[in-house]
Order: sequence, then structure tokens, then C-alpha cells
Amino acid sequence: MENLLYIALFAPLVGSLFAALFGMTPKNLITGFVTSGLLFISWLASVLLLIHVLSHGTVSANMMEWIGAGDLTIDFGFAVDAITAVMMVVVTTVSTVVHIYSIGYMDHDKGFNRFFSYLSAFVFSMMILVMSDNFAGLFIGWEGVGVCSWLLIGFWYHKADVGTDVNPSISPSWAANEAFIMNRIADLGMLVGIFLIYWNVGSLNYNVFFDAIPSLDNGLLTSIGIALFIGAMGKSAQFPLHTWLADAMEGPTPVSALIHAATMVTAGVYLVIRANPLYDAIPNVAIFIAYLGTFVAIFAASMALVNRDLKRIIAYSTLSQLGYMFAAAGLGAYWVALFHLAAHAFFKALLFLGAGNVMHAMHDELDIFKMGGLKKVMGGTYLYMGLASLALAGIFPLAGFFSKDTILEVAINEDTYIIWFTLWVTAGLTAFYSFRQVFLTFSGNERYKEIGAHPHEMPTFVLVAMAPLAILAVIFGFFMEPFNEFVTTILPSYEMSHETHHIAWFFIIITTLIALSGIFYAYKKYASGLIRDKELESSFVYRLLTNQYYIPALYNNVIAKPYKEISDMLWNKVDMKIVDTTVDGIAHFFFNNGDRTRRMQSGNLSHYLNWMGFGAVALMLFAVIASMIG
Amino acid sequence: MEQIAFYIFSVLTIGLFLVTVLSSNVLYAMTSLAAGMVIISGLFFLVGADFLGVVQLVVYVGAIMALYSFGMMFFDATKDIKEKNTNSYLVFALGGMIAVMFVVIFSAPVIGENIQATYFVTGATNPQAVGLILFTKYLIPFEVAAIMLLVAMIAGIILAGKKMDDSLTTRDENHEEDTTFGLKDEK
Amino acid sequence: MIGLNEYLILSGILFSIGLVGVLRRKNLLMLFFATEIMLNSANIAFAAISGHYGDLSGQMFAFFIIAVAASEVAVGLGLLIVLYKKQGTLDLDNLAVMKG
Amino acid sequence: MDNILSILIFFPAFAGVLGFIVDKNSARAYGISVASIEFLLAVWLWMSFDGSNGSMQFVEMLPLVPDFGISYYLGVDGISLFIVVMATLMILLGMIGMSIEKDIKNMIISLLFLEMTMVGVFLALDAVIFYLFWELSLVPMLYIIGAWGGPKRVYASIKFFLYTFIGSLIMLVGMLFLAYLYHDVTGTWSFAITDWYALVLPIETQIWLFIAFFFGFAIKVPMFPFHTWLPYAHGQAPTIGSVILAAVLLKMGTYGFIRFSLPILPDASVYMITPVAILALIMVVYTAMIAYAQKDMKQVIAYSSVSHMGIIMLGVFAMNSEGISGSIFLMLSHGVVSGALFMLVGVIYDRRHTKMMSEFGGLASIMPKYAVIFGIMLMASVGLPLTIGFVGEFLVLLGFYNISPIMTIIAGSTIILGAVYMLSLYKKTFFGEVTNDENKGLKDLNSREMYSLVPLVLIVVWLGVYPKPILEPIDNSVKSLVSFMDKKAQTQEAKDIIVSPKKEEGK
Repeated sequence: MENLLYIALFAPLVGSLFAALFGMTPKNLITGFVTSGLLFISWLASVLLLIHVLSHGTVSANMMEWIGAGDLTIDFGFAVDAITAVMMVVVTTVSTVVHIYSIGYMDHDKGFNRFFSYLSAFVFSMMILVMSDNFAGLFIGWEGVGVCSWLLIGFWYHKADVGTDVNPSISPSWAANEAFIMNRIADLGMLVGIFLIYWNVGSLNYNVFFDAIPSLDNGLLTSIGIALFIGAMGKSAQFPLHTWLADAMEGPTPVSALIHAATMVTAGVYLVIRANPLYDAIPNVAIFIAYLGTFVAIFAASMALVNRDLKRIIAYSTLSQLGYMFAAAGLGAYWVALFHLAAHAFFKALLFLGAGNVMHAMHDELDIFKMGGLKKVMGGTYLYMGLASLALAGIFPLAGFFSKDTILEVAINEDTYIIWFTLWVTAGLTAFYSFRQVFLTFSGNERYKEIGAHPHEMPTFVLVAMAPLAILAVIFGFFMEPFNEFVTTILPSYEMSHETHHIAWFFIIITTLIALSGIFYAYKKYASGLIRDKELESSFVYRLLTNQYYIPALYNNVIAKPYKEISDMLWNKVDMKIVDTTVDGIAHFFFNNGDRTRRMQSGNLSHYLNWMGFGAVALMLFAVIASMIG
Repeated sequence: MEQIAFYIFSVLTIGLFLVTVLSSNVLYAMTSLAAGMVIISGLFFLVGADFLGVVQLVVYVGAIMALYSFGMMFFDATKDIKEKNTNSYLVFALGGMIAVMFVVIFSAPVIGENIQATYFVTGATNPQAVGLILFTKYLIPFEVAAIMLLVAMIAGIILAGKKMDDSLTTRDENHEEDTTFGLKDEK
Repeated sequence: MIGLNEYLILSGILFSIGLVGVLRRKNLLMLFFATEIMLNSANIAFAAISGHYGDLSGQMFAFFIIAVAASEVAVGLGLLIVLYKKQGTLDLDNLAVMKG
Repeated sequence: MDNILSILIFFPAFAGVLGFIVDKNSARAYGISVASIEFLLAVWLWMSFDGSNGSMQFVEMLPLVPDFGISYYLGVDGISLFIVVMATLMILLGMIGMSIEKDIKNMIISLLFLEMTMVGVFLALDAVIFYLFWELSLVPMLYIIGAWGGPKRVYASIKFFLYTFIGSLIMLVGMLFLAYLYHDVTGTWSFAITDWYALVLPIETQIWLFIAFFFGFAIKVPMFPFHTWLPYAHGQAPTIGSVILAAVLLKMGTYGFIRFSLPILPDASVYMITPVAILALIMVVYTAMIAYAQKDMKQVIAYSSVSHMGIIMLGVFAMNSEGISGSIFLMLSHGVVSGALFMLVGVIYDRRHTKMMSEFGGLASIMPKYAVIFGIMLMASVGLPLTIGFVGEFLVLLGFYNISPIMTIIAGSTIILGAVYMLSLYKKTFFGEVTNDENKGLKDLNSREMYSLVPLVLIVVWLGVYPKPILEPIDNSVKSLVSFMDKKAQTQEAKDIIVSPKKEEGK
């Protein structure tokens, strides 16, 4: 079984290195096929591992020692348990599909080989992240996905910077740097968590740490929990570190599907799920996580309501769904969070890939106000995106219905009505903005003709490649019970109370109702075409939402610009004017004194003699005084 | 008797040396210097250093002063020396302070009485004693001094005797390099 | 009775006279004279101390000082003559070639 | 090869003297072959070094001035071994990548002399010998900056020389005083560092000595506020000069702290943790911000060097073997990475004769290989896991966390601020459109540059993934050092703070 583990882990790395060999040569289809093939192998190995874990329990392997210093020993240790197996299958499934899809999508791109190298490297990092059996290994993956995301967001690095009024993300390279730096802020928190664990437990191994939890001080556990959660916030783009995710949409769309929807951004959720014994021990932090998740859910959904950028809408919806996951995890329903994570990965990747199709068809035009009526030319994509949006909105019997509904049930069960209500409203908003986007893109008048676009459907193999995701988005919900049984071998099981069971049907109905009404409202407003409401668009709330609550502007003005100014000031004023001038001043002092006393060297011997006399007097005075004192 | 002699000698030496230092005529200065030397030898006799006194007379008055007088033939000794004296108060003040300090430093160990005689010679007259010590303990310094005198003599001859005929002040500018010894004026 | 101190005081006075000469005079020849005075004052001190303690080392030093003075005069006068031939003067103020 | 250490020290100097008779055209080949032999010797030393033994090995001892206990005393342990190997490697690669044509023979000879002094500093176990090489190392560097530098080279080289020289004079006073104290206590003179280790001094004396040593080492490191010579030196030095300066010369300072201050003055070191750490923190954050404000690529890397040296300083004063091992490893990784970065800046400077970032932009499209290697080095510089930069940084921060969590968090901001200035450098230089026409025709790395850079890339990855072969010998020596300090410390405070590793105690 260890071999399967290594195959699953290293196949993407091999693919990445293979593609890297061709990195500087023109497009070569073989890189696409080899990486996809290797990922398929990795997927196969993951599925086999899942089956093995299902019957035999955890598989673990210790490859070699990585860092050993003092009492610290960190191994490249891997363990595949139920959580990891699920994550592995989700990651490899989505990434295999995305790889195959990208062969079609990146067809005309100069950096074709490079793209596959990066993409496979990302999968490798993600696999390390989920498979590691210790926090240091997790951190390797954590940073690794960060770098790959940096590379991939900035994939079209040659685009120049433009003003925020033209493109809110300025440029791909800017967005990439923003994502990396934001993630690094959170990583610092994670590092602190790791240090705390090491100095109090003596090991970074998950199991050792979890076993030691009962013996640790509550305050300490709270700090560890907060520090780790800060790490999770960065990677999963939770408020206030959320701005990078929308800007990350500058990357190629398959990247958005894989990294910024299905896998990397869920790493934070994975961490919270993984550290469930810790968060169970500190309910205060856990409930904070739940509230924060809930807040992010509605906060992101509100921004999605008015956005005109196809990918950004989906990005906000990702953010919002991540909020759902954190809410579930924070409330203690870890398996529900994991289930929603998996379901979300499938339909959100599908949604993004559909958006990719549209983008491809529209020649990289992303403004949904300039689309419309595309269903005639892009029937397959319409179907996929419709399905994915239904799943996202949580309509029976699609995957999103089961997962989202269970989260709402959990909120009821925990008597946290504020969370329930907020998430309930968010469900309605989700349905509305998803279908606003679908209808604006595919129905109504054909506004694309105004900008002279000639949309066309993607090649068939691309659509076929997307089929697995579509199927999973439809049927995944029915696997909820087996999934529950499987993952609760590791995770704490979560049982609804009897009362909740009784009234569950009522909540299911009202949740479905609000989702349906959201869809209906979107249909009424947008299905027949776009009617722009100038008054609404100039209202304060609308502008607030389109400008993302002015948070990016705030960050820019309060952090980025002052940082630059303080840096300049420190350099020009402090370092050059104070520190260096002091040093030079000391040198000048000696130099000037030397220069002044140089005039003593008049060349006139009798002056010298006079000085000699002075010197003699001084020395003798000194001698006399010294002998008197001594 | 000794006291009277000492005070006479002291007053005379001080007076003569003052003349040496303050006079603007070289001849006066030199003459008074020579006279001062003679009287100093008297002081030496007073403290019982007979041999030293004789050497003082022979070397200083006999040799050195003769050397000076010969040397002065090369210079124009008859006219007064014109000197710009700036700030002579400072000079006197410095000189006085140094004198005071020398006295303090020299007399401090004497007053403290922590000096011990190491080469104590008794039962011999002064010249004999001097000879005994000079050719035993101080033999090597004595020989070195002899060599030094030899070297000095040769040096003196070469320096003074070099191109005795031509006056360097009237030499051609062209040949200056050979003989300037690096003493070149800034132009 | 004349003690050691009187001799030392005399020596100090003579030394300072020499020093004043050194500091004050601008003529090189006069400087030489002043130096001789200083050397002699030291000799007096040596001889006096030697006599006072009955230790002949002081006199020995005085001998060597005389030897040094003699050689100094020999070399110094030679130099003076060369200098005079070259510069036509022995005035220090005209010899400021060591200006830094 | 009993005298391998002497051979290591004097072979380059000997070859350097012979270099005077080598023909000008073959000087480079001569230099490279000498440096390769030296590097192989260093590797041979590493191979025959017993990694599980934490004490001094290959010791050579030859009394020079027995009356004052000065002897020619050499030895190597895990702490110095790899710095020596790295120094010889960086000289070799620097020579391979060197593009200087002017007076190449003199350059090669200076480099070989420099190599002697650097190796000598790290192998010396006698304070006088140490000081001798320490000061001698200034001379070739002064010449390299002064003769091949930029327009303000004279100012820069004099500043470098005088500044570091003043510091080391103060250090010399400390050394002499220490030798005097040793004489006072034992009645015999000795300048052997290992003898000094046995000296137990009262805490007040220790603090004075610590301050004296501190000046010498801190200026070399260079710690805030003594760092201003470094940007000038780097800014004006030729590429090879910057490479050696950043990779090896700066390490002398931190090495000195580990070799002298910690074991000789453990109580004072513990006492001084807070002030030193505050300076180090200022170094980390302040210079990272200044690096962000720079317009010149080389200055960014110069200031980033200072910032990283701050982290190394923190590690040295972590007083546990995680932190100290980490800081020694970080010295190596910083040597490799900053050396490589300076070489990379040199590459573009050779082509365009400017280092201003505003002149560039979009280089990734024109020079892809260059961009890739730069990118890898950048990632190593910001401490990405599985690159060489992470291991040391992680261990240092981990180790220092035991001293002060708050300070560690401030120091940890280096992973953010480092990313800020390095990424903005990369973005300005490599990303965006190619706006400057002069850049359009630039050639990618040639084979000479590849030969010098690719080995560094391999090292960066190899030691990032598998640091054990190097980390283990370092750690063994550090463990014995820390246990020794723990035993020697007098005050209870010092004993509390110095954490000797449990594994060592069990032995």
C-alpha cells in the first residue's frame, strides 16, 4: 500500500518535471497528455487507497528524515486516513479533469508546456498538504500551493499594469503578488502555531499532538487554535484576508477552477477538519470560526449580487461557500464540512470550467452585460453551467442540496439561530446571483453581437472531459450516508437531536423555497434580456458592493501606500540621513580635525620647536600629576 | 668657602648663558658660551668630579668652541643677526615652566631618598676611580662612543669639505637636483 | 653647606635658559649654542648627583654626553655649512621646506 | 593528509604567488583550476570528517611564541566545516561566472589570497591567528572593490575597510584582555580559544568582554546601526566582490559570535539577549522596508542580506541547539542564495550596464532561463519549504520562539516583508510588457553563466529536500556547544535560558 501512496503522491511531480523539460520550447501536446496521464494514474492510486482505507484503516509511510536539529525531528511522513483519502480523491478527480480540459483550453497559448508543469506541481503540493502526517509537512504543501498559485495567477505575466478602474486586479502579476503576500501573512500565524506545538508537545506529528491535547492548558490550546486558524484564513481567503481570491481570477480559468475553487482554497477548511480534536477542546474559538464563516458567506454573496465579471461572481460564490464550510466545521459538524467541501469542489470546478468555455468563446470577454443568448451556440456549456448553478443553489436532488441543507440543519441543531438565518438568506442570494449570471450569459438578447464576437462551442473532448464533474455534481449527494459512515471513523460523528429530526422537513422546505424564489426572481429579471436600472446602479449600496465594500481601496490606502511611503522615508531620511550621516560625521570629525591640525606643519622649524615645548610641558605635567596621584 | 664659590659660579654661568641666548651678535654669544663652559668646569671641581672638569675644559673649551670658531669662518659673523621674534612671552613662560618641572622631577627622588648608589668607589682618587669604572663596567659604551666620534669626524669632514670651492647658492638651476638633498623650496 | 638641591636648581635654571634659547632663536647657529647650554646643564645635574651619592655612574653619563655633544657639533656644523652654501642664510624662517 | 587544514589554508595563497608568473590569457583557467582543487580538498575534508563527533578534528598545533602562548593552532568542527566548503565553492563558482576582463590576473590572485584568509578565519583556533586572518581578509577585498568597482568605489572601499577595521580593533582589545585574564587566573599565557573556553569569569567582566567582541563581530555582520558600509560596498563592488562579501565575509561575524561570545561568555550572552535581539529585529524589519524602497536591484539584495543576517543573529542568540544549528544552516543557505542572486544581478549588469529596476520589465519573456533561475533563488530567499532557505529560517524562528514569542512574531514578519520586496523586484524586472527597446535584444544566459548558476540551483533544491548530511554534523557540534554552555553558565537565569538538548543529556 505504501507504493500506491507514493505513486499517488509523486506521479504529479514526475509529470511536472517532465513538462518543465519542455518549459522553454514551443507548444508540445505530449506534455499535456503525459501530465494528464500521470494524474489519472495518481487518481487511480487514490481511489485504490480509498478502497483500501475503507476496509483496512489508515495507511502510513515514512519516507525519510527531513530536518533534525536539537530535539526536533521532522520526517517526510505520510498517512492516509479517511479524511486524506477523501481529499486525495477530490483533488485528483478535479485536477485530472482540469488537466484534460486545459489541453483544449490552453491550445493557443505560448506557455502551454509551462502551464502543465505548474499545474502538476500544484497538484503535487496539494497532495503533500493533505497526505502529510505532521504540521511541517502540511506547511510544505501549504507554501507549495501558495507558490504554484503565484505562478499560475501570474501566468500571463506579460500583461502590463492598468488602473483599477479598467481592471480591479490591476494585472496578473500584481494579483499573483497580492495572493502570495496575503497568504504569507497568514502563514506567519500558522508558523507560530507550529512553534507553540513544538515547544509544548515536542513533536509536530498530528497524532502526538492530538494525544497530548487533554494534558495541555486551555489558554495554550486557544492560542494554538487561533494561530492555526489564522493560517487557514489566509489560504481559504476568509475575511479580512479575502481580497486576493477575487483578484486571483486573473489566472487562466482552469487554474481558477482547480486552485481557487476546488482545492487550494479549501486547504484551510481541511486544516480545521484535520485539527478537530483541537477545536473540540476550545469551543470558544470554534464558535468564532462558525460566526466568521457565516459572516463571510453573506458578505461574499452580497458582492456577487452586483458584479459583472463572470469569473469574479464565481469567485465570490466560492468565498461564500467556504464560509458555509467553516460554519459547519466551527459548529462541530466536521464531516458535513468535508462533505460540502467535496461536493462544492465538483460543482464549482464545473461552473468555472463552463465559465472558461464562455470566456474562450467570447475571446476573453468576461463582462456578462456584454453576453446573452449564448445558449444557441453553446448548448453543452449551458447545460453544464445550469446544472452546476442548480447544485450551487441547493436544489434537490443535486449535490449542493444535501450538503448545504445539512449545514443549515446543524445550525438549527446547535440553536445558533443567527447563523441559521444568515445562511438561509445567503442561500437565497446564492440562488439569485448564480442564475442572474446564467441568464445574463445564456438567455435573452444577443448582446455579444455589439462587440463583434463570434462565439463558438469548445471541442467535444473538452465537453466530454467535463462530464465526470457534471455527473458527480448530480449524484454525489446520494452518497451522503456512506460518506458519513466512512469519514466518521476518523472524525467525530455528529448526530442531530431528535427534535431536529422531527422538524427537519420543515426547514428543508423553506430552504428550497428561498432558493427557488431566488432563481425565479433572477429569471423574471434577466431571462428575457438585460434592462439596466440606472437609478439602482448609482445607489450607494450598489456602489458599495461593486467596490467590494471599498476594502481593496482601504488596504491600498491604509497599508500598501503608507508602507511604501514609510519605506521610502526610512531609506532616504533615516538610513541615509541619520545612520549613515552619523557614521560619516564621525569620519568627517577626524578628517576635519586632521585637516585643521595639519596647518601646524608649517614647515617652520622654530614653530615645531615651540610645539615640542608645548608637548614637553604637557607630558611632564602629566608625569608630575600622575606621580602625585599614584 | 664652597658656598661662596658655588654662588659665584652659578651667578656667572647664568649671566653668561643669558648673554649667549639673548645676544644678537654671534661673536658675543660664542665668547660668553665658552666662558660659561669654563665656569661649569669649576662647578665640576666643586662637586669633586675632577676628571670631568678637566674633560669639560679640554673638550668644550678646547675642541668644541674651536670648532665653532672655525665653522663661523664660513658664515658672515660680524653683522648682527636679525630675527623676528614673535610671542617671546610664551617662550619665556614655556621655558620657565619646564625648568620648574625639571627641578621637581629631578629632586623628587632625591627628596624621597630612594636612590641607591650602585658603583660606589672608595679609596681611590677621582681620576683613578673614573678610569676603573670606565674601563670595566662602561667599556663597551666607551668603545661605542669612540666609534661614534670617529663616524662624526668623518661625516663632518665630508659634509664640510664637499665641493669646498663653489658656493652652492650661486649654482646653476639646472644642476640643482644633484645636490639639494631634497631640500627644495616650494616654488 | 651646599646641598644637592642647589645644584639641581642651578641645572634647571640653566636648562631653561637653554630651552628659551632653543625656542626663541631663529638662527641655526644660535640654536646649537642653546643646545650646548642644555647639555651642560644636564651634565651639572649628573655630576652633582654623582658627587652627592659617591656613585660614579653619573659622571660616566656626563662623559658620554660630552662625547655626544662633540660628535653633534662635528656633524651639525658640517650640515650648517652645506646649508649656508645652498641657502645663503641660517634663518629658520627661510627654511620652511617641510610644510605639510 | 595530516596537515589538510594547513594545505587548505595555504594552497590558494601559494598558488596565488605562483599566479604572478602565469600568462595573462590563461589566468582565468589557472584560477579556476586552483579553486577547483581547493574545493575538492574541502570536499575531501568533509568526506573524511566524522559527522557524529561534535568536537574539534584534524587539529594542528605548532607553538609560535611559546612565552605568550601564541601558537599556530587549527581545527575544524561541524560549525566551521561547511562554511569552509561553502567559501571554497563560492570562490570557484564566482570565478567561473566572472565576466571581468580588465586585469584579470590581479583579480585571480586577489581572490586566491582572499580565499586563504577566509578559510584561515574559519579554521583558526588561536585568537591571534584568527585575528590575523580576520584582518588580512580586508586587504584583498579592499583591492577588489577599489580596483574593479563602480564610480564611487574609492569611497566605498575605504568606508568598508575603516569601518570594519575599527570594529576589529575593539575586538582585539577584548582578545588581549581575555588573554591577560587567562594569565591572571592560570599563571600561563594562552591565546588558544579552546583554553579560553575553560575560563570562568565574573559576570561583569564577561559583559565588558562581550561588548568588546560585539563591536568587532557586529560591524562585520553587519548589525543595525553599523550596517551602512554594506550597501555602499555592494553597490560599488564588482559582481564577484559582492558574491564573496555576502556569501562568506559577512558570515565571519556571526561565526565569531558562535565561536567566541557564546562559549567563552555564556552568562553575558544570556544577559545581552534582549538588546542584541532588539537590534536584530530592527535589522530584520527596518532593512526589509528599506529594501522595498530601493530602485537598484543590487541594493535590494544588499539590504535583503542585512535582513537575513538579522535572522541569523536571532538564531545565534536562541541559546538552544535548534536555533543555533538553524542559524549556521541559514548562514550556508544565505551564502548560496545571496551569492547566486548577486551573480544573477551581475548577469544583467553585464548586458545592460545598469541595475536600475525601472530600466527593465518583461525580462521573463526575453530571458526565460534567467527568469527561472532568478525565480528559484527568489523563492529560496523568501524561505519556501523544500528550498535551502526554509530549513534555516524555520529552525531559527522555532528556536528563538523559546526565548520570546513576541520577538519571534516580529522577526517572522520577514517571511512577509521578504516576499514583499523580492516579489516586487521580480515583478518590476521580469513581469509586464517589454517597454524598453534596449531590452528586446538581450541574450539569455550563456554557458559560462549556466555553469556557475546551475550548481547553486541544484544545491538549493538538494539541501532544501534533504539537509540531513549537513545539518547532522552541524547539530552534533552545536549540541556539544550548548551543553557546554549550560554546564559553564553560572547564573541561574543563564542556566534557565540555555536549553541543552535532551538527546545529548541522555548520552
